[in-house]
Amino acid sequence: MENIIIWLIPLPPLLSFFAIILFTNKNKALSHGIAVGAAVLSWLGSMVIFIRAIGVEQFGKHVFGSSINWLPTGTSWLKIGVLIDPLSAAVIFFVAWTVLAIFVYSIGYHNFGQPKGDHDVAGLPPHGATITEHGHKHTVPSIEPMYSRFFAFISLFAFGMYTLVVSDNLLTLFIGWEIMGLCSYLLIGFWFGKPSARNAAVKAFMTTRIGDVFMLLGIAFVYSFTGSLSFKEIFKPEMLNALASTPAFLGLSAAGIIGLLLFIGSVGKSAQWPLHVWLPDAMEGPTPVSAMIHAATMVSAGVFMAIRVFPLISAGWVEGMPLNTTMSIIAFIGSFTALFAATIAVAQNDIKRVLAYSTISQLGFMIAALGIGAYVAAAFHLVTHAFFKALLFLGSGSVIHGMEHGVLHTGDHVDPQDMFNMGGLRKKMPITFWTYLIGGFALSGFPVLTAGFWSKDEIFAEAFGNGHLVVFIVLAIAAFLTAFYTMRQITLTFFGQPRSAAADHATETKWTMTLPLIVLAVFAVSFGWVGIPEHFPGIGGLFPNWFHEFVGSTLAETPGAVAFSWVPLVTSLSVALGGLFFGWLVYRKVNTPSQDFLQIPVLKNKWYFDEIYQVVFIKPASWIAETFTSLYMDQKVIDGFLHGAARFSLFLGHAFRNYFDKPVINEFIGDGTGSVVKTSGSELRKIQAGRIQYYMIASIAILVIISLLYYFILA
Amino acid sequence: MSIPLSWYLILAAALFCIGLFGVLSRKNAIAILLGIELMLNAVNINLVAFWRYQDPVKMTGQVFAIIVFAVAAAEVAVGLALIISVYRRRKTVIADEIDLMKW
Amino acid sequence: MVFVNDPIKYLDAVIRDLLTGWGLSNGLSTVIIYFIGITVLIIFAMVLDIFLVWVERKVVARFQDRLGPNRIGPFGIIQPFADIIKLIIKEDITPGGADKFLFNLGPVLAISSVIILWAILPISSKIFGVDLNVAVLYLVAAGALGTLSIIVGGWASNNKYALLGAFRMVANMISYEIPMVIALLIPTILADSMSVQGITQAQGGMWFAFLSPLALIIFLISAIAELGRSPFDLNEAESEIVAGFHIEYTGMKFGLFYAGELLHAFTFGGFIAVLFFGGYGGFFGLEKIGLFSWLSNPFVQAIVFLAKAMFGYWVIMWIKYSMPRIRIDHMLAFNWKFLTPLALVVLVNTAILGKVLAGFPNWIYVLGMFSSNIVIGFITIQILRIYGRKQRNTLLKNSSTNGKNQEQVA
Amino acid sequence: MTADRIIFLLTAGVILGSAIMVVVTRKLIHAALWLVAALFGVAILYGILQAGFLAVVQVVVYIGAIAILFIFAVMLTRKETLEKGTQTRPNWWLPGILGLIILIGLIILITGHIDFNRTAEQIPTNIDTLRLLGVALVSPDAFVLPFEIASVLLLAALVGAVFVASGKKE
Repeated sequence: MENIIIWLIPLPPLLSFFAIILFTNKNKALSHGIAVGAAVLSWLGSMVIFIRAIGVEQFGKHVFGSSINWLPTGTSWLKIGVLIDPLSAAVIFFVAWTVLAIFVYSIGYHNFGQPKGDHDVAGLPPHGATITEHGHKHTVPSIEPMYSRFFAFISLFAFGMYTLVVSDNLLTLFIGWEIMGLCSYLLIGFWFGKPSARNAAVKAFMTTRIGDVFMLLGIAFVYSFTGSLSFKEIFKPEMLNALASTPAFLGLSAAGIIGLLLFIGSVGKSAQWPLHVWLPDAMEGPTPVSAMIHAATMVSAGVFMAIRVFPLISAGWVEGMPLNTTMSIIAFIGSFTALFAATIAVAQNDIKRVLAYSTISQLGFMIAALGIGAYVAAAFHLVTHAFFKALLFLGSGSVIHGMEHGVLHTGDHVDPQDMFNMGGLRKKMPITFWTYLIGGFALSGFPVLTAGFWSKDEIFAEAFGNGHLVVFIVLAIAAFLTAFYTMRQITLTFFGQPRSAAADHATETKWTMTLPLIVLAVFAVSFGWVGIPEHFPGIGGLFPNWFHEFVGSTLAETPGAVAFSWVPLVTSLSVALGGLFFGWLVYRKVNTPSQDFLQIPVLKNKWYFDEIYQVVFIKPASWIAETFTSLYMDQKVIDGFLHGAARFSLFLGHAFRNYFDKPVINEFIGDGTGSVVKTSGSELRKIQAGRIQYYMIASIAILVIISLLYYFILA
Repeated sequence: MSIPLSWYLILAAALFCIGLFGVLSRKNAIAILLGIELMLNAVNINLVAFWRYQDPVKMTGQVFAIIVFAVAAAEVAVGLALIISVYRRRKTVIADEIDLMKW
Repeated sequence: MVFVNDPIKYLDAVIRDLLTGWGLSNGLSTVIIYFIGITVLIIFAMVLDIFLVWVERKVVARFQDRLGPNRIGPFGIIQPFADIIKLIIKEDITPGGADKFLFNLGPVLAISSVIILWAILPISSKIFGVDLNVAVLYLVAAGALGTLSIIVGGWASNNKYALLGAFRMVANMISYEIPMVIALLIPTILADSMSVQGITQAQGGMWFAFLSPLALIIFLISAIAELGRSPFDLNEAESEIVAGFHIEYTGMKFGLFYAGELLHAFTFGGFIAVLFFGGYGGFFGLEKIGLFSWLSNPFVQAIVFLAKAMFGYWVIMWIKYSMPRIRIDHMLAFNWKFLTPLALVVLVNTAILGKVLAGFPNWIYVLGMFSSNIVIGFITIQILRIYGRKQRNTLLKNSSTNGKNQEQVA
Repeated sequence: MTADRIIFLLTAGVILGSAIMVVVTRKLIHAALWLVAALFGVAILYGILQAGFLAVVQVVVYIGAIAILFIFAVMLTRKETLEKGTQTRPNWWLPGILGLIILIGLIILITGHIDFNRTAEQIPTNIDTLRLLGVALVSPDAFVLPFEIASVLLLAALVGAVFVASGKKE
């Protein structure tokens, strides 16, 4: 029963994609009806599975799953199948909720029910429509021209995400992964009329492709080594031992190399340093929704995959041992990214870019946690982060939407995304404000109440408890910065006085946008309570540490909880509260960018990474293509060679003509042969007459001749 | 059944060659299709003969022949439709004159 | 081995003894005996055909309130011979520009497409040509030959009416082949056999006409269409295309077409008897009782069969002489929009219900099948009634608006 | 020389004779009818091979449908077929030679194979090949998928043929 449901979970969005693309493209209401209906079906299936899963004793040992033969590979079959173990059950829970939230939210965001724009064209954001009411004209938001297409794309996206989560093997996981890559390209470039969106789409696609190539290499390596792609086969203890004890190259074991290659895939997908550059640009898509797909849900897929293959990464490593090479690299990249992205985030003025960098930073937390072997902590932070970051993105979308309303109303064209144009919105948009505040506090790790606190605290505890002090300190600084820029953002956006006329006229958005905010806010607060450590002072032990037990059972040996220590707790409390306080202290009076002391060029320009890449990779690549290959290789060497050959043949031709053809052929053999050749030539010409029967005769004649030759030579 | 298998095979081979000759030598596109039908039938004779002479309990030969029937019917339907369509536009059914794909 | 109980085997043995006595090999005598058998069968069919001419003329006269032929012989029974003599002595005209070979081939194919059906007609349990295990399909295959004969005749005549008639006939036959095949599948499913002997024997207890009356009706209609008799006589349609495909035929060639049609109708009557009325058997188990064991005698069976076939033939004549011709578009619409879907519904119903009721006692099975057919028929008639009413309304509306327009013009 | 050999030889003569007429006769409508004769002969061969179902299907499909289609196509392109002059292409001898070579080669190969000279055993009376064929066509263990795909192919051909032949609808 469960197995059938799991097979069916990804199906409705796919069907909805085809239905919308093929049939209902013209009808906007029907399109979003189908898409939301499909999302609800998948959500229902996921919830049924989740509830059944948590009802099973020792679920890690009795997972749901089934597989079928798919492709014959010589003697055996390539199997594909579905698998829900505790990890994917936890992930599918948040995927189902966030996907459903996006779908509902998109209806409002794309201005369903509003009039058609005056001069909206497909490929550009809607510009607003003028309507006449009570005798005077005013401008209101207009409906997105490619409304149905958007729902088709996010349906396909949902299909990819669900496929990835329920896969029991690397192949279908990779298929889902690539489908999401395609959707991300399509959605970032959704307003393809804007050059910036086009470039961002290409950039995102190319950058993630780098990771994907390595991931494909890793998958190929796994297949060639184990002969299987199913997790069940690969993660067998004897298989892992064999992988860990086989030396590959660079001093790494086979397991290490595979883990590293797969990890590079997730570096691309989850926008870790050094492949992080695409994510901020991805904010060019339809503002909140694609931002959320790219930031809250899809990038989680990278971390999910890394957590999935944790047995491979950690093969040969047991808790308490020094980290192996792969894990060290992962821990380094994770913690570096966490700090590095956080420093950029403090200097951004675009409300979405702050969140984008914040996402990179938080994903760094998870990767770092994974790198130090804190499997459960990484998964826990993945889930909580998905909820509160989705909330923040949808909230920011709501803010921008409100601002756009103000822009259209007042008619002065200020940037609706610049935080310095906002201010005082808490009174204009109360629901958005409160939910945003909850999300921001969760992101900062506001103690005890919010989900972010518990997950971050677990990472700190693991890092400290297992003696990874460098990681601990770096993450602590990053967490401080996180709290700081979160408060900066909230202060600039919601507190103080409106800094532009648009902000003064901003209005609260419709229920389709606020309802998802409220639902996600509930989870952003409450989901942390399922993972309170048992020894936490005061409230520890009130609830069992359910999440740790549940997800931990995915691994062969459930990881033990670290001993309680006051150091990480105090650190966590102080960085969160300190960051929040400083953020408020500094920015409550700031009104213009010039008053902001953090507008340092190096941070503002993201440590010049785009420029570095431009110089280090793109310029050389263009140079190689345009100058080296085209100019030197192609035009000089190859063409030169061809020209030389031509000259040589010309010379030969002359020689033959003057010394062979004229004297020998013409004089010795004479015109008789000439006419024979001519007739045979004119006969032969017919062979190439575009007439089918000539071709058939020729092919059959050749067939006959070859068979005769073959037969006689063989006989 | 005192007929040797080779008789059927030779008959089929002869039929096939006649069909091949028809396909290659006739001017008219419809006549070419007639030749193709002969060749398909030659194949079917082989299939059924092998079914009968190998193991009549295994129905593979007959099933294959039935699928050849289906394919032949589809081929004739589409082929004749194409010929009629070409005839309507170019007023010819001579295969050699339908040489739009020349060079 | 007594002649009365198994005449064919008996004769076979006698002739074989004779031939082998002359020194012929067993194989060769088999061939010769087969030829003799075929010849006898064809002669029987043709003689019957001559008789049918008389029957047809007599019956149509009764339908039309006339007397029919009554001068030559008692009840005019010699009349067909006079007809034949007339046909033979008429001038045999081949029109100019006709394709002579095909022109002559047409009538031959027409009569032979009927006669090959006699190969599988089970006249009795012992007297039959061959018990083919795909006899039901064979029936359809022979129909294909009939189509061919008409198209050949129509084409070769070099006459536009002939060609039009041939086209109409081909459209008619190819279309109605489909409900016919489906209707044929229903006895096949019920008897679990495609051989006519198997189907006949399966009706020992109950005729299939009771198990699936709708299939009988569908088969009857498509058989009439296949025959090209009224109301489906579009291929001849004297009032429109003069005489259709045989417009140019004279003398005995025309006679062959005519004889072929009559024999075809009778043969289909025979097949209706075989498929739905128990053929030579179907005495509801009566022949098992000692007193009626003579019913199993092959000659008695043959008489029963011929009587049933004659009844089928009479029904076909009855319809022919009491129905007007329908228009070609109506004919095709009737087939594709009504007969084929209905046939499919009945087929599916038979297949499913047959499996469902298989375990029940016989009377429940029969009653279930019969009532399911009645229900389907009733629903069909209701749908037709609604549809007809709607069409009548639109027609009425159109005619009233037309009338208004005319008034305005006036 | 047994009876079935005689019948076989007669049938084979009819098939080959008609087939040659198909490819050499001038009038296309005659060629189509000769094709009918050849296909009818093939149907008889199926009968000799005890594949009665195929024999009947051959008649239904080929003569009842395909041949009729051919005749219609010939009639619809009538002007062309009434054209006087040769119906074969100028270099008809080349395919003739090719066909002969292939035929001779195949005959050499066939007669050279010892396994091809055997005769068939009787089909045991308890085996109903028709029933077996029916089961094979609809059994998931056998050929249900090819069978269904063939039906899809036919449907596609039907739609395609109607579309192609119906021409432009103005």
